[in-house]
Amino acid sequence: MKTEKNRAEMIREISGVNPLKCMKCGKCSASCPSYNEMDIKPHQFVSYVINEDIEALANSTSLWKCLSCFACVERCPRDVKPGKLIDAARQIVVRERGQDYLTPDEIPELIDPETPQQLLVSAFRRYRR
Amino acid sequence: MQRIGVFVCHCGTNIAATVDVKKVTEMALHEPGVVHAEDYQYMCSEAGQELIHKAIKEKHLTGLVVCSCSPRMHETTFRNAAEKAGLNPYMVEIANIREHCSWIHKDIEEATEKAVILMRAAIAKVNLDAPLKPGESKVTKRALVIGGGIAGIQTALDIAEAGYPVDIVEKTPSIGGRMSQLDKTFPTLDCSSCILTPKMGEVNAHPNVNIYTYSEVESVAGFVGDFTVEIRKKARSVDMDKCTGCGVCQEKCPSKKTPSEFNRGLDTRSAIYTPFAQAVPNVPVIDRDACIKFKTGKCGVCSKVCQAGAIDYDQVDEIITEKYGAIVVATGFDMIKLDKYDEYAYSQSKDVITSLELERIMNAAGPTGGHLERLSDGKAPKEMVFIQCVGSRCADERGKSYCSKVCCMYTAKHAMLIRDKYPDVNVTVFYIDVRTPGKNFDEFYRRAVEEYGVNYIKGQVGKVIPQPDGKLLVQGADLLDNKQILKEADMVVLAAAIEPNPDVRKIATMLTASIDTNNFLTEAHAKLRPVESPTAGIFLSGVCQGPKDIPETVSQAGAAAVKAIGLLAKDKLLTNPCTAHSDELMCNGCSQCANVCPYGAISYEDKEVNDHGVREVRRLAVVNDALCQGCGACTVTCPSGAMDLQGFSNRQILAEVDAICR
Amino acid sequence: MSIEKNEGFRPKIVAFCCNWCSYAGADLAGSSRMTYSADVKIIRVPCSCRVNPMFILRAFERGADGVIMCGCHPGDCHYTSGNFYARRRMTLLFSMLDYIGVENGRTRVEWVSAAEGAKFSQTMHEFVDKITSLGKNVRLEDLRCRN
Amino acid sequence: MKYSYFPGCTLKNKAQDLDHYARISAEALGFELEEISEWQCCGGVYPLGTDEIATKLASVRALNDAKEKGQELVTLCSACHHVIKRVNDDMKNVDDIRTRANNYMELDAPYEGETNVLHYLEVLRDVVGFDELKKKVTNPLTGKKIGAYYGCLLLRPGKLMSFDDPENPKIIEDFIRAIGAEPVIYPYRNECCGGYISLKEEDLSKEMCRKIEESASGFGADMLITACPLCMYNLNKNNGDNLPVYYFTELLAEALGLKEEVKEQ
Repeated sequence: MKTEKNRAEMIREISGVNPLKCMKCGKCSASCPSYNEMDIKPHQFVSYVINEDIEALANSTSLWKCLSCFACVERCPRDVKPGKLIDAARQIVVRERGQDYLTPDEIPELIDPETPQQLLVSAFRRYRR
Repeated sequence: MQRIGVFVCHCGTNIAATVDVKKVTEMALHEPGVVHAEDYQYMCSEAGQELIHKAIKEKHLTGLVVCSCSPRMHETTFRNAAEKAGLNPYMVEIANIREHCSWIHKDIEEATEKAVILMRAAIAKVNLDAPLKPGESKVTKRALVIGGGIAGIQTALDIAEAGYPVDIVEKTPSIGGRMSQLDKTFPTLDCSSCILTPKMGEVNAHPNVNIYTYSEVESVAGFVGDFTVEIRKKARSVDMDKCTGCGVCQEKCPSKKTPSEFNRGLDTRSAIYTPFAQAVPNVPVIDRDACIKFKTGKCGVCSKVCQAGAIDYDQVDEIITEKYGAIVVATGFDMIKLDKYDEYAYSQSKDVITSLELERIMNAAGPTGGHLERLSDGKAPKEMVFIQCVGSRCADERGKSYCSKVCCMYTAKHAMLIRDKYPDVNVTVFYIDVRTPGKNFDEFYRRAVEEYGVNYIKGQVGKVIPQPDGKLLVQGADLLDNKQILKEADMVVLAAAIEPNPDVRKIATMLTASIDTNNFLTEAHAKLRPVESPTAGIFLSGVCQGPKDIPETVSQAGAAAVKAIGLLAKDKLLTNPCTAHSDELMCNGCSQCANVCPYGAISYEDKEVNDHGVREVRRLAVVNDALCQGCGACTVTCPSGAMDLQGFSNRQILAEVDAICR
Repeated sequence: MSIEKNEGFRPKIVAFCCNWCSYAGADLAGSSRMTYSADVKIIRVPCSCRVNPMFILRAFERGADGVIMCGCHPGDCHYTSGNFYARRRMTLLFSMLDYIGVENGRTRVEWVSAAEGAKFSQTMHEFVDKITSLGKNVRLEDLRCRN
Repeated sequence: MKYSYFPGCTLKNKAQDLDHYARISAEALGFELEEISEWQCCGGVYPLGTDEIATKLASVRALNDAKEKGQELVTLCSACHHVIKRVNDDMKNVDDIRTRANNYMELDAPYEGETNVLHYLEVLRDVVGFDELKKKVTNPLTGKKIGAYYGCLLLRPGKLMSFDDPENPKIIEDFIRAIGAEPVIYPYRNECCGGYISLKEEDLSKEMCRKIEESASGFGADMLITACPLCMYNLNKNNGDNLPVYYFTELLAEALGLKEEVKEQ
């Protein structure tokens, strides 16, 4: 089992983000379209990584609510871009446990005749190893 | 052979904590020419200098090496100490073992080793030092102030009061600058015009002050005490002597569609215009790009209505050449352009404005007559939202890395004024931090919250969303309540970052004054010489040096004036003796050196030389010490090696290279 | 990777800094405590245009592993145009260094203003890394001095 | 002018007609889309992780194919464009990714980001020109009030995509003008529709679509157009018939008088 320190370092490495650059302005959370669905808010991701509390991030629903819309990435004035941290945390979870948020068995119930291939492809890319 | 003394400073623990100063001192004694070495806690102190004095006298030293802080810090101190003891001040070299060694290295062994090497290089250089004598140059007793805002006005007034003539060069048609655009000032809520216009009048009337408005500095030559400046006085198309300032021409001018610079483009002005009613001088200019007469040849209404006959369509730009002893830069600031921040919908809604635009809206002489209203439909707002730090404190290329410093306070001011005048208007401020370091500043901000009920929310705004009904939806974060907020607003005010006047880069280049990555002029020392440029004779006043509010600007303007007065009060200046010098026997008169000299300091003379018994007349390079600034460009370009720089000679630098690579 | 190979190797690096911008930038790096390798030793010159190519050759002759020259940003020279001369001279010199056996990477020109302490430190970091990866330099010899 | 063309999964299957519209319009406008042989799916999502290599290889293959043909690479779907353009940037500027991807690919010559990636709209704007397009329109959509829906992938990150101003774009509005209709500018045009999560978080994405629809209708739009098949699906699914969403190539073909032709085929 990796220590929290290892995992925090991994998040920093995978994301390429230096969370210490954050000035806590909250523009990420102000921009996030899924804000209300998230238990840990985009701006909080930064301090969770700084404080190496990765287990909480790993269990957070926010990982699956993030839309990858890059609004926070575009608008962050400090080059922190929390979207990248969220993506890295999601990677860690998916890689570590193979804990898949989506399984093939679920698919038939979720789709309709019009569902574009793109949606399935991207869902698999995002949600499982 | 020199007799060299080496003095190693501990600088308290600044050096001694990382560099083994005892070892450095001991190593010094093994170096050629060194006859004395000692260390002391603070070499720059009175007691430290006394040690140097004593050693020079007792050991008959001919050269000194001081291992201490940067020469930019204390070289002069130690040179003066040497001079007092009867040693030529140019026989002193500094080994920088603080900024370049102890402060940046952690390992004592490594740092000590490096300190020894730096000391060796300095010793090698002193061994080849020769006494130098500075020359003298004259001081033109006139100062130039570039920029006619509050900084320039104050500096000019202070210099003029001390009895020296001053010229102000102002680019726009009137002095007054940004302060003239403000409505009220924090933290006392003084009316800006009420305190500025008397100063504008005073400086205009002062017998020692000469104001060139609608003018720009064209070129600068020379150096401290003796600058030659060309000023372009742009064609005003109005005779300043004849014009009475009655204003009829502006009323009758048929071209009224140009956005008013003074009102930040919120309304329009005529082609012939004064920027504002209290303009100094109260003489309009014709904007030739907007004037129908200049564009089509037909019109001439202003000329017809001018009873004084002051309109002159044939005026041309005039170049004035003047000499100055000192130059003060007071070029001020502007707000950044917001085109990269359209998440705030600045270009998509007329009701999203900048703070400076709000100043104009709040001002009785502004586009709405001082009435707070939405620019889209003229309706009175009920909900106002202020957004802080728009483009300030940014790590990306969209904005500025620094804090603009004035926004927190002026936003508190705006919020308070609005709540005071329109109690039914709710005011919300989205902030990241509220910064109020200044006399009565925090009290002022607290009043906005406690007495005026301004709603401060900690968190930035993500997006301003214009609504079909004309309202604005502000989507922001409340970090303390951990909520995302959607707030409906009638107007949104953006505290856009301030940036140095874009012209300052051009001016700094002309003045050879250094400028930082944000285009602020660099001061000679951040703490101890904050109003001087590293370039001698150039002084800094106001926001051109860094963000400042009005009281700070006025204090700095006064300080810059005092520094300029101190210079103008001297009859002679000592020149830098580290000038180039040509060896007559080696020079072949090829003119390469004169081609690269930026000061025109090198000329050629036919001179008789005695070359190993052969007497002949040769064409030789001669350096004018008064003009040479000692850059050394000529020394490298000289193909025969005749040209060398005193104080930084070829042999000296090679000796340093050798000492470092040893 | 090659840096690891040369572990333990301490290069000799000479830095020429102009008095007005880059030396002041180095001072700022110092007062801001922005560390860089002790292998860098700075020589102060009034202007980058004072740096004679001869100085750089001499450094390589005496065993330097890398030489870097820093000046004011183009257009910001205290002497108006000195750094332009320096830039041209160094371009010419560097183009010939390869021919005499000194790799291109052992020399560098960088513009550092008085306000760029961080850039100075960063530049020195990079340069030291580069030289360390290149390893020890061959020492130039002046053939005239040979028997 | 001949371009390498990367159609992507959706336009090749569920939304084939949109791909046909694009090709036939291209022909009418004087450029040709040559489909990359054996292209592989881009993955639909750009892998942000700096250590993700395998997931970027499909894009590298397409990019290298275009490079070998000496052509620029044109994409139609926003997601493909986003992924391929960003992978290309990695290959150009990120040493580590470039080295590792090339080690894996074992190409004849390493791929170093040489290919220029263009979106179909960029070809219309920068190569054909909207003025030129306007001249070729035979069936202008006069009187239609159309809102451009950009979504997130085309615009962000702004610096990297360098497609248009990410907060105040105008390329689709210009396109709408060129085909004779009237653009409706509304603030939610660059807000996310939640397409990526619509499989598992249907309610959330529904709410986001509602906001977009409300904003666009509020400002007077009769319909929306988009460049992303996923956005189109998601918005249509959630909007119902109130505000139909079309793919931009369909309206392009219609304006050029080619739509019926395609239908007949």
